[in-house]
Amino acid sequence: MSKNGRLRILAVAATASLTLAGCAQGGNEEPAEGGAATNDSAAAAPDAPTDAVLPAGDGTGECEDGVSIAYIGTIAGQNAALGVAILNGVRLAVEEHNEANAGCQVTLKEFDTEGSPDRASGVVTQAINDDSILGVVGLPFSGESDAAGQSFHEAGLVTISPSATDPALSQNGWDTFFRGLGNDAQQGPAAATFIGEDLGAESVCVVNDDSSYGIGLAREVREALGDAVVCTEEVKTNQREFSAVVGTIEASGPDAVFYAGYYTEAAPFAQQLFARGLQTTLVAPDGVRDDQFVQNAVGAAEGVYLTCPCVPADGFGDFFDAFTELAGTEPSTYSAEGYDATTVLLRALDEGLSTREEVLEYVRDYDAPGLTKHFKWDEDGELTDTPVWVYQVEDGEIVRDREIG
Amino acid sequence: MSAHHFRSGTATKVPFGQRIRDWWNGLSRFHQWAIIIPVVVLVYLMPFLNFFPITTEPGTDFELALFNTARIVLIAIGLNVVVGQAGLLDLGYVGFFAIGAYVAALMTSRDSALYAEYPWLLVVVVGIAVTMVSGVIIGTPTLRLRGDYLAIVTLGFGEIVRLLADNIPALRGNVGFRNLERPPGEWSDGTRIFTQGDGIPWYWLTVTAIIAVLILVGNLERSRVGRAWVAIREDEDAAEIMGVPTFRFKVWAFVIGAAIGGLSGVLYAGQLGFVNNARFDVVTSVLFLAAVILGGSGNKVGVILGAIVIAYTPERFQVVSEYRYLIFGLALIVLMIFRPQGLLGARQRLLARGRQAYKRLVGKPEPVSTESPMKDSGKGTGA
Amino acid sequence: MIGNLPTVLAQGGVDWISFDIGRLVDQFWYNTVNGLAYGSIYSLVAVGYTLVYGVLKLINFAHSEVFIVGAFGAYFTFQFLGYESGGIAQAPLVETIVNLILALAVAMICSGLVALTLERVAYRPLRRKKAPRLVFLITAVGASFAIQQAIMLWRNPNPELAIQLIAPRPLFEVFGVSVTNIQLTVFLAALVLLLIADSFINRTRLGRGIRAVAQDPDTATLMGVNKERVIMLTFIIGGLLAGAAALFYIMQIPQGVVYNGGFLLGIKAFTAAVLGGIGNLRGALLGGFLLGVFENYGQSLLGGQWRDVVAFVVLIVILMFRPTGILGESLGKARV
Amino acid sequence: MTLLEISDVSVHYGRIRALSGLSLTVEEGEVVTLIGANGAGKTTTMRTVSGLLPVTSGSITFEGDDITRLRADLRVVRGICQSPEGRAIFPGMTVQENLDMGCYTRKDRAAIAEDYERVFSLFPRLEERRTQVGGTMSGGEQQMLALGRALMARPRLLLLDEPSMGLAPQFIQQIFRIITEINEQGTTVLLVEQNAQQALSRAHRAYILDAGEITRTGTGAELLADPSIKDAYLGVG
Repeated sequence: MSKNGRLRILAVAATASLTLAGCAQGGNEEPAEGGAATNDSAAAAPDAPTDAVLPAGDGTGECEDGVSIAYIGTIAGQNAALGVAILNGVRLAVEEHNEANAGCQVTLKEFDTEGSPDRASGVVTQAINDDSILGVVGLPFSGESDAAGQSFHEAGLVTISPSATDPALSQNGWDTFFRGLGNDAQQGPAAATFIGEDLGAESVCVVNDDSSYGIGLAREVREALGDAVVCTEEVKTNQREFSAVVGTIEASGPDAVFYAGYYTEAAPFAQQLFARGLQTTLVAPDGVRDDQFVQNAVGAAEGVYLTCPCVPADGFGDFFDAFTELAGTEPSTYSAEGYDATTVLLRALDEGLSTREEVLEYVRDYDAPGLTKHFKWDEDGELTDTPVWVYQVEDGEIVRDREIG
Repeated sequence: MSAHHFRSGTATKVPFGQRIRDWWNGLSRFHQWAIIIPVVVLVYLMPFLNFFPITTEPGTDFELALFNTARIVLIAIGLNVVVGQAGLLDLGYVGFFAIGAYVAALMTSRDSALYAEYPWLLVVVVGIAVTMVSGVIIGTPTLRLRGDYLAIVTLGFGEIVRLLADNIPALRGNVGFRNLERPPGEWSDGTRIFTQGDGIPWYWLTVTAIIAVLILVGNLERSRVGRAWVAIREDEDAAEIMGVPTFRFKVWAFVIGAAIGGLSGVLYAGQLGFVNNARFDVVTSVLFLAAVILGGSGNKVGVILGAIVIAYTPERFQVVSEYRYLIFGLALIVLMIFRPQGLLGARQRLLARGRQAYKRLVGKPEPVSTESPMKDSGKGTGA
Repeated sequence: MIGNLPTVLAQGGVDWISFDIGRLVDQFWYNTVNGLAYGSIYSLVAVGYTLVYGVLKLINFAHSEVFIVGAFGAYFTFQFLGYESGGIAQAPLVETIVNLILALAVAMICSGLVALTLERVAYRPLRRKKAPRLVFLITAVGASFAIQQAIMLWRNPNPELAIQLIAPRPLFEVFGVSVTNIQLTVFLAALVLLLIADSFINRTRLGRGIRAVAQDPDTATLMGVNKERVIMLTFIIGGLLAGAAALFYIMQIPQGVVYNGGFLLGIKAFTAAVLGGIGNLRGALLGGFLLGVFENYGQSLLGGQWRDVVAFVVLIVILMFRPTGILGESLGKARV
Repeated sequence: MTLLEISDVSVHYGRIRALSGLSLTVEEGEVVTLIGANGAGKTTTMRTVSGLLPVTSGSITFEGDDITRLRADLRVVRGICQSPEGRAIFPGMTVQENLDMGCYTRKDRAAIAEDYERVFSLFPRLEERRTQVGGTMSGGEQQMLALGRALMARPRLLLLDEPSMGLAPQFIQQIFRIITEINEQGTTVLLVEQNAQQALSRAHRAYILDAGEITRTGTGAELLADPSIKDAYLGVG
């Protein structure tokens, strides 16, 4: 029963997405056929822009010996999967760069914060004290970015975060903070528009976890949805039993549920939400966009929509293949964003820049397309171009659906 | 000459810790100072001993690692007052640490509605005062319980402190407070002394706090209060029968422990400049406890040692860090089986000064079956 | 400014806690049904705490790990039987039932073995040395950490990919609330196991031995009861039930097979044991069901974020005002 | 023949010596009593015989076999049963269950049924209250239950620790009468008593215990007549 209901919505959405697909990418798109996860009903994945700046550059980079960039973020901590997906993107970029540019061999230094704010401060200080490091990709999480941002600011060391989405991060006056993707203030309203207009939902329940990410994103979504919000609930990290929350949702009978949080809790939540035959559409953000979610929700993930300020990587043929070869897995959430952020720093080094100040200046004035989007930052360190995509779980795969913002 | 013979003759039987203590007590005051002063100087000079194998680099900044170690040492000394001195097993000590950190955050972060430009010293004083009051609030109802019941209730309170930080919007949950104020002071070139990045001033400040706390706690131990704690730890019923107001002294132990935990929390928050609810869970509490037990609860030198092992090892060995809880867990089991009193236990000390104190207070010799400082009266609950 | 304090608190007062009595009433039966289904897991785990406490006066802090090892045992049995992760199996009913019983057996054996090993390796040497009770507790905490971390290093910090043998579907309605097939199975199976355990303790010779040791270990010895054997037996019974609880748990929540999945559940099961009267088997049963429903009521009344706070407050209030729980402490003193 | 022989046994609590070189024997069919002041080591002796306390030196033999290192519960199987000080019935068990605990180690169902008859004929009160919970009975009833429970073990040697403690005088009389009766039915008894008067008058032989050592021994009648014993242990009243 419930599955039928959701499938019907899916069909409607699919038709809508066909029409949307045309305008999403402007003129430069071509339906990618025969690609890894192509889906006729969905918007085509963007190809790598023909003018995208890649790490290899033109192979004429010249820089001093011993210059390095750093990845700082979780490598072996509890949310390690996210960190490693980014790190592999960074590694790939550095590898491609060094292969192409004999005149500029950049070292990548990796620092493990375990994702926790208090570990981060010692590790970050260590990185700052290493004078060879001219730029940093990191930190992935909003909490640790909060804790460490001031240090980077004081040291004048540029950071490009490939995944921290808390909007407040750019409001601290840290002139070294740059964000390599859209923040929650972009994803939230985009998701709300998608729920309200594309899905046509008139009543929505917003559930969030207790992370700063979940709370902040839920707030954005609630504000954008306005009166359509009929219930709000909060769950805890590591909670696995949701019957009371589900009961509240069931009583409200919403057209759609937005879950702001991570996949660990989203999977049992989705399963328990649909176990009782509830007919509603579940929409979740980038923190849920992981294969772990699909597998762990045992069937309940089918038809779930996932919003993400990340751009589908399956259209970036070369990147996709090279990444898969290097990492042994396909690119995951924010792998391409990590790759792009690294590219920006590598370009700076190829120019022969040798001080942090120069690199910072270079990033501030950067204006060029990358794989995922165009990179140009405003004075707060926010991108001017922030695409948000929606994906959907179909036959156990996360497939792109359309661009929504 | 003969004394020397005697000592070497019995050396095989006397435990190592006791031999060290005998040797120490045998020294003249002058000799003791001649050892203490260089040791203290060495401790202050630690940041400059930044070379292999002591250093924690390149994994993490050595000076900050020193500060973090010192911070855990301070916590362990505070928890030792509760667990080691008074014999109250507290599994929620992290709650006091959290309260100290949150007071600092509420007073000095611009994210807080209570923000104002308070002098930093006032923050320390308020932080300690608030944790002491919370010690009374938590201690008064719970300290009538005994043994493992007390342990579980304190665990519950510790978790509730964390969950309140999570649930009360004014405490900002996981989002936390940013840009906390740091102690005042500038170098001659106009830059701030206390920054997030430079561990040395923080380390020195914490070491100074540790020395002050050690002196205070040492005096307390030798006072009537300390004797009462020993009596309560050894046999609460007997102590009560002999007219020791056990409840009041237990609350005192709790409050003093809380104050030290709060101080440590204020320092932690100041250095990090950021406070959220992530680091105040049961695991952290158990880690603190592990420091005390590992070193030998009741023995100050022991718990300092234990804290250093627990805080410094993971900083030193990045590779080992994922194994650390496994190693702690196994170490706790093995240690409890072979040395229930910890690396340097309090047992021997009890036989000297503690036993006299006990006698004076309770009027009967200490129970002979006492093998550990954490003897339980055998009853689950008190009145 | 401090002057802001009243404003901050008042603002908080509106914001962070509210009593939604309407919702509590609306969802009363819904919460009761779900609370009972989930509470049966608390009950089964609580028995392990209660029996060991009754006999040794030890809070076996590592019992939550006994539980989670059972969950892993059941999970790997599923895998061994050829079930694929990340979907709902479509096996015929009889085969499914046989496989569930197999998994139950494996889970119970795994948990029982871990409990027994804990007893032999960690606790027995301490008893030999007549260590004080708090040393036992610290050892238990150490064992809990060690097992958790060993599992984490062996697997990884992420939950195992879920396997579900039976798809949940509503069977019938009580008080307008649908009850799923899984909830009913779990509830009934747990009840049967608890009744078996209860009659074992109260009606058999070995059970009498356990109660005798709990009430007066020395006198029990003077009657010829082998105390060591009784202690082993209590750990085994507690372990077996925790293993069963683990299977029932992952039937309801297939995402729960993760190294630290037992921790919070263990604390809550212990709360349940205290609530019913620790040392009292029927108390554990009652306490588990009560805590299951209280938690849901509290969540409806106060909001989802207060769920765990409700459990901890129940624990503290009970320990402070009625430490003997509802049915009284000890296997014996309650008039069973 | 000699049923129980304790030779040169010392027992320590931690560093304190509770028994020093104690020796005594109990012949089959006897009632032997142990008299001494508080803290003299009477209960320690009983607990040592039962195996609750380990000996530091010396040996205990039972029916000629060395049982010094035998586990306490196995001594029950051998036929040593103690009714401990302060009655120590199981408060949460019914009368029936308490009696069942007495025959915990026995497998001979027919004989057990016989023994129930015997216990209930000795204590009709217990039969009336079979389903009552032990903890709710009066002191005298509990003492009867404790004795009955010990008999259910059908011991070769019955150790009784202060069976009259805290009882009303009419109960004391009754208890001692029953002890004599049990003995006459063939059970050997080792009795520890504060009530030296009663104990000595019922015992075949007696030992005087002082500070963990035997200071005197003799028949019950001999010691009862000894004026120095009278002064020290029989008191004024």
